[in-house]
Amino acid sequence: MTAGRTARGDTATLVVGVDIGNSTTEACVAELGVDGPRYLGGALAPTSGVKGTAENVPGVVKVVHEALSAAGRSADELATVLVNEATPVISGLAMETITETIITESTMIGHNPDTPGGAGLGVGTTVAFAELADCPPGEPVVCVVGAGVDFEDAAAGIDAAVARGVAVTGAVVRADDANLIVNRLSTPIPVVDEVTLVEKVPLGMPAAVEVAEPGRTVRTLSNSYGIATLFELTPEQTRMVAPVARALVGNRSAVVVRTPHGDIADRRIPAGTLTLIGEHSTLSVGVDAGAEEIMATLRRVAPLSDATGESGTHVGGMLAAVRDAMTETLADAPDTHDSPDAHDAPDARTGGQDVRIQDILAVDTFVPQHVTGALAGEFALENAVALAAMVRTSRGPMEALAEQIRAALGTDVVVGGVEADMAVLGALTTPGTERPVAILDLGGGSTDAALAMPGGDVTSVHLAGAGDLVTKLIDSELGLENRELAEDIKRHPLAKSESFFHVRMEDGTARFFDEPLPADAFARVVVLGEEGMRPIPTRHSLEKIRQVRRSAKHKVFVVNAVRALERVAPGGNLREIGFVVVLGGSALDFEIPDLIAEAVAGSGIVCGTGNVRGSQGPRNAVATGLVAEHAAGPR
Amino acid sequence: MTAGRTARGDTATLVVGVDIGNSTTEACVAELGVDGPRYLGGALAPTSGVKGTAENVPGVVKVVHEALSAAGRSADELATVLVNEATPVISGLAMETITETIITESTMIGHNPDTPGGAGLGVGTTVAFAELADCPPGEPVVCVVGAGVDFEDAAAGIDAAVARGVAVTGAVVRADDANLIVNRLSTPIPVVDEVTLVEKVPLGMPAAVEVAEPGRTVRTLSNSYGIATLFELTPEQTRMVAPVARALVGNRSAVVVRTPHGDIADRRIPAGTLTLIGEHSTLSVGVDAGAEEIMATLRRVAPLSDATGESGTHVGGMLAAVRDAMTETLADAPDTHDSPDAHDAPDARTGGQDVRIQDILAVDTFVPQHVTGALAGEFALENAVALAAMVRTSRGPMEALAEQIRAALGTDVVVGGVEADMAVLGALTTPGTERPVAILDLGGGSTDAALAMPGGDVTSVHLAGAGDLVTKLIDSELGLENRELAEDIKRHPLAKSESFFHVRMEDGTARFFDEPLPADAFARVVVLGEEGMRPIPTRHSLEKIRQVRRSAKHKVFVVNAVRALERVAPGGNLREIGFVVVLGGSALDFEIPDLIAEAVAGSGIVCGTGNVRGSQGPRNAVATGLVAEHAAGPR
Amino acid sequence: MSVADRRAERARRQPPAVVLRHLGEPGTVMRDLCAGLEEEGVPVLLETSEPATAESRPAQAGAVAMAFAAAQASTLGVGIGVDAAAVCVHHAKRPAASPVLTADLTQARWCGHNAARLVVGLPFKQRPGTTGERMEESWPHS
Amino acid sequence: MSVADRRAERARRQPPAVVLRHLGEPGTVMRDLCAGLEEEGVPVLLETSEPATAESRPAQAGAVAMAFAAAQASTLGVGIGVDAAAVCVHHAKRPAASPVLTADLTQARWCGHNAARLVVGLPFKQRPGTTGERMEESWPHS
Ligand SMILES: Nc1ncnc2c1ncn2[C@@H]1O[C@H](COP(=O)(O)OP(=O)(O)O)[C@@H](O)[C@H]1O
Ligand SMILES: Nc1ncnc2c1ncn2[C@@H]1O[C@H](COP(=O)(O)OP(=O)(O)O)[C@@H](O)[C@H]1O
Ligand SMILES: [Mg+2]
Ligand SMILES: [Mg+2]
Repeated sequence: MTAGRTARGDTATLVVGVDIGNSTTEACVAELGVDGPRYLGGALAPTSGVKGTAENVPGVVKVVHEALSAAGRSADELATVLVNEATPVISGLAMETITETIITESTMIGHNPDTPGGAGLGVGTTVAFAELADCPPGEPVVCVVGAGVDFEDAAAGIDAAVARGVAVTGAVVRADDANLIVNRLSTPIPVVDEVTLVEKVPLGMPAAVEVAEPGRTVRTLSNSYGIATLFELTPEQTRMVAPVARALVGNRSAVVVRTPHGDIADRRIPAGTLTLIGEHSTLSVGVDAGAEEIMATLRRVAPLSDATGESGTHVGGMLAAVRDAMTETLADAPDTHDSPDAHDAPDARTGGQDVRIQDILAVDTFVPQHVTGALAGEFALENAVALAAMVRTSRGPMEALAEQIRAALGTDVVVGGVEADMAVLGALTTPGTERPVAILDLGGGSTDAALAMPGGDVTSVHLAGAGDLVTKLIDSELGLENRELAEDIKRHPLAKSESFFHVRMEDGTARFFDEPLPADAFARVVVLGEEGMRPIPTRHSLEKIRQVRRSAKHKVFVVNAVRALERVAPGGNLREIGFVVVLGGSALDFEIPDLIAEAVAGSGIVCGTGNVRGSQGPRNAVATGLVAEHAAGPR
Repeated sequence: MTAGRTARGDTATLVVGVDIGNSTTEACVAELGVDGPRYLGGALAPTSGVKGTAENVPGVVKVVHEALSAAGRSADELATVLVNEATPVISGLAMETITETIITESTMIGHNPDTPGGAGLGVGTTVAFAELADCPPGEPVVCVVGAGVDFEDAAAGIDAAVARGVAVTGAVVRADDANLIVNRLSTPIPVVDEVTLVEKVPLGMPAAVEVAEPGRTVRTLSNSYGIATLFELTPEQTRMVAPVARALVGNRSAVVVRTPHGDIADRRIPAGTLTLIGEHSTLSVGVDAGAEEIMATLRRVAPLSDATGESGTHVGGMLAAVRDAMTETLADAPDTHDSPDAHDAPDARTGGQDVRIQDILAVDTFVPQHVTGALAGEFALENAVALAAMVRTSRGPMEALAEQIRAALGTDVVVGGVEADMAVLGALTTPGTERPVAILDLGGGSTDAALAMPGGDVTSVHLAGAGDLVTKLIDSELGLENRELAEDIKRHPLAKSESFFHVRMEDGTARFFDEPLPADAFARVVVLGEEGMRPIPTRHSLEKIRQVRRSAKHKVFVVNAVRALERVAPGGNLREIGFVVVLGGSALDFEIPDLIAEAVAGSGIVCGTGNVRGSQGPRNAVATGLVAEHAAGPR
Repeated sequence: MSVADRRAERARRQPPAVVLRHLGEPGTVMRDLCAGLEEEGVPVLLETSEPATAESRPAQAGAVAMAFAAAQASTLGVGIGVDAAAVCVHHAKRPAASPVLTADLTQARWCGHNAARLVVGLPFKQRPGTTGERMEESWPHS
Repeated sequence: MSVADRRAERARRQPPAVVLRHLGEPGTVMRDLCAGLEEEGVPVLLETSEPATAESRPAQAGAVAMAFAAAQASTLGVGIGVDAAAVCVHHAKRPAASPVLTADLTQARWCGHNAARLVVGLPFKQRPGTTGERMEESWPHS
């Protein structure tokens, strides 16, 4: 290290480039000599406070010191700190559930107990177990066994009724007793058990109980004409019962009760409307129209100047919150209006209350919700729309911040060039890249892209929706209600603990352990996080969790990558882009860069994760770009 | 039974309706009395010979006798046998592989041995194990260990070289010895083993070996810029290496060798062209353009009058074979030209050599193929296009056939009404249905649909592609080369035998067995067929096989159901169809009817599997319709 | 060969089963345990332990030790021990002192279910009285 | 307690391992077996059987009986027996006379791999000399 310094002579000056990101502040130390910058190292730390505000100072001081000490240099050798423009970005997420499933008159039971009993189909009038003894012979009945009835008594009671000539064709049971009962009957019947609200099953009504063989699903009750056959329904009645059949598709066991007005409804919940104000036109779209319609409306009004959501809805609240947060940030900044950034859209004005939503990403998702009126705690996957919105100023209150960093570090602080330009400069230190190059900066709140053409022109775009939205989708689609676990699932592969001594990885390989695994992980899906295996407390299969994880990444990042590249590419033509360099925290993900590379592979693009300075991976591009720009001298 | 006969008096006549299908011949016995038909039973047997030819007689005789004996009636009570029109349908399937992966100069190894060794990345010049002792210290090398080298010797040799200062950074090994070697090294290195053609690894070239932690995938060699960093590539060289990186995505271990002209190419194989002759225009399309393009071209020329395939290609051969088979069938039929059927498209002329292709279904698929030039037996999933084509006459040589049936059974034989009308009449015996009703007859070779409007008008359509294509897709996508196993996989759910005493079903439930399961099923995916568990001799995961199975069903039947319904619906609007009744052999499938119901659910249609006469399920519609039509008397 | 050894030998010739060892006469606790196993479809083999060996140890250790021994004797590697105060489910491959689960006698039914689930590799049922986990099943919507 | 019993007791206190019982000195057969297990990452415990017991039976039955006993002693339920002519892999849960697999001594390495795969639930490797199964892996195309 000392040799290096001496070789360059005393003319070398020590600089640190600092990139204040929304989530992460990164630093890059370099020595500037006659033959360009010599990079000595870097550091990174969580950003303190909202990007672009005075709160950032502690984070900046921390990374500068860490970077210097990692490079073996002391603070008093430092000549200049270069800071990026740090334009504040505020993003928000909201979710609206747009469907609701309601069962009326306890028409059906569509849950999947682990151990239903018997196999086949039984049809008859529902009779409470206590009344079974009073049933006249001949009549086919379905027996409803409430709480507190012992399985031996239940079996004996049913067998006695059958001996008297009562055709007991099936049973619905409160306890987890189906096989215990069936095993004790002289003739097995289909039994659906673990029906928690069994006391609500309507009595004296025609009903059908179906249980399929293990590994199979019901065939009759999931078929509208099957139900029509059993209950001799008219075409009109069959039309009414069709939603019941559809809800039962895929279940191993089911009960359908024929009540006068029984129904199952898939209601669409009217969600709020979203008003998208374009430069040339304004259009409104109902959130319940779904993501595709919202995004199509967005394209129709593009470029977007602002958006508002109906007040009293989640969307309205979210857009207002994003706007308020930005207003508050800017209120702290006396110098908001200096030097508007030529690279940004002209609508991104930041004066006082004049904060405008710059982009919106709508994503179709689903949320598992309890079915209203269900008798056995059934869930339905209700449709929902998740929205990400973003506000970004053209330039933050940088001078005040620079002044405070200057005071804290006691060195010269220079506010560097345009962030997108810096990111491109940093990205181009990745081996194997050249202009035309596009960067995709996949952060937590926003997906940013910039394209640098051979001439040096840089076009950039900032889109709503990134890593935090992926985490939120994983959390809600799996019904975890645990964002931190969702973040772990996002970042790490899954496994299933198959015995006390081995787990099976999601790629099918097995791994043996010398020490017995904890009993509470047994037969569970676990996420292989940094702190070892973490059981996921749901009953979703490994494949299901994997598919939710990958589709969330696809819905956010593949969609945004294509949107962003189409916006920066000349004439929207991706073939004009030679290289795509993926950067940012979400580029560290183990599958997001591959998903993006696959999506753009058709366009003849070389796409990969950045490797800034040949060593930093997808991190440190802006910090490195600041140094490179500074080293090149004033343009 | 006797009571029933007496009650109806002696006026009741006994009839049997017989439907000669492509695969299955079905019969329905009924007694016609004053108050309509009284159905007594039915039977079914495989169709003997090509539908509509004299070969069918034995099959017809068999089902008539079986149906009568099932109903407890004797042949001499039989008044009339009603036969459907039995228009011959000939269908064919073909497949063209349209991509090919070729590795030149042994640039890479992208296989996934179960047990690679070490973890991390090693870069160096490739050196044969025998030459390791001659390596000068300092130079980083990747050691290539050929066949016959013992793992202890390999480890000792590497350790000795390291002790001399040679930086051995990784190894490529012939035997399954990676962990054995790594466990014996003083410093672990990444080792890729089971490289069958290890002797072809180019020596003296820069190479990189990467092994990921269990459950993870390589990150550097699957990233173009990662490879560019390791080998200090120019942007132009990086562009060349991008396909290597893409091929390595998802692998746990990988080797990349940097050779002067090393490359991996995804070549598109020029497949033949298909010429689609419409009534108004003729268009050609390359088979390698893919299914979407072929189907779009088909829509552009619709209605189709004929199609030809470039001779010398699979497609050309298949279309010619279909045509020839039909020509041969018709050659046996002197009475081909009598009474052309008004319901059929006018282009379906059947004179002599004038046989025309009536419909084509193209489906995108993939075939696992050995990668040319691969060193470790790697497979690539090559793209392919599967095609189904169909020829159908407007009316078969029925009189000759009827005469022979008459002779064989000694009863009156009546050739019944139009097949589609009969199917609708039969389908309407399903409880809960009324006009407007559409039937979807899912057979082996063709998907037929008919719509009956309240007025009685019936529109019908016959499309290429059905159950046999699904079986073929499953067979080829899984690389089974066993159609019978593929048929089993199509029809039955999967399970995995997880121990000697239990299997896990594809729905996640477990099933315990008292008797130990056979050792050769251990840890295998099995199909739960009629004859018990049958191991599937591949290494595909249960999820993968399930996904191939379901997507094959989707690609054929959901696509064809929507195509067919759009063609018969007034103005192509599915909302005009009230009820859809799914019929035919493939309607017995445990998931196809659900897939179709889900696809049309948005259009407010009641869709379900037919239940002919409230008891026959999706079978026997045409046979029942023949009886119903006959009972209603001449129209 | 000792009595215990002969019993293990006998168990090996039996059809595969979970082994249940208990003190004294089978009562409702045993009935609940067997019911849990039966509902899950896994066979069980009942054996009475000599009170002498078990009483010389503290209550829970008794159940744990019995369960571990039962697991060794089980062809399925799963054993259940019941003493005067506790039920224990054990697995032959675990360390003797670290059973799969222990519970008081009122939770016998739950123990029976989980002993069976240990055999077939299903996640354990939630302990009675604890909050249920999310999403037992769900219907897709469209 | 007999020698065999004490050995079983000892094995239980050991870390989990496949138990390998053989006659006489460990040779290349044993080395191959252990190599197969080591490559798959599953520990093995070597035990020498008294020739007396084994020699009184026919060759293969010797390996099978040794393997079954070894499986009983293994905390993982998997045992290997080697006599003068054969290698046998057995599982504690299987009937004694129906081993998982037997092979001649030249296939010891393959037996070692599969004993390990039995523990972690991976499909067995193809027997050397039989035709390979299709599709070890495949790359997606686009
Ligand atoms: N190892 C990782 N794998 C996947 N995602 C990651 C990883 N590390 C960070 N992230 C994600 O990166 C996002 C933050 O990216 P970052 O670039 O630090 O944000 P910003 O650009 O806003 O400063 C978060 O959504 C976080 O979940
Ligand atoms: N149980 C079943 N599950 C799924 N498919 C079935 C079943 N039984 C028959 N098939 C399929 O039905 C097709 C034959 O249908 P069928 O109606 O008999 O033909 P056709 O109408 O040509 O006479 C074949 O592709 C066969 O695989
Ligand atoms: Mg139950
Ligand atoms: Mg290996």
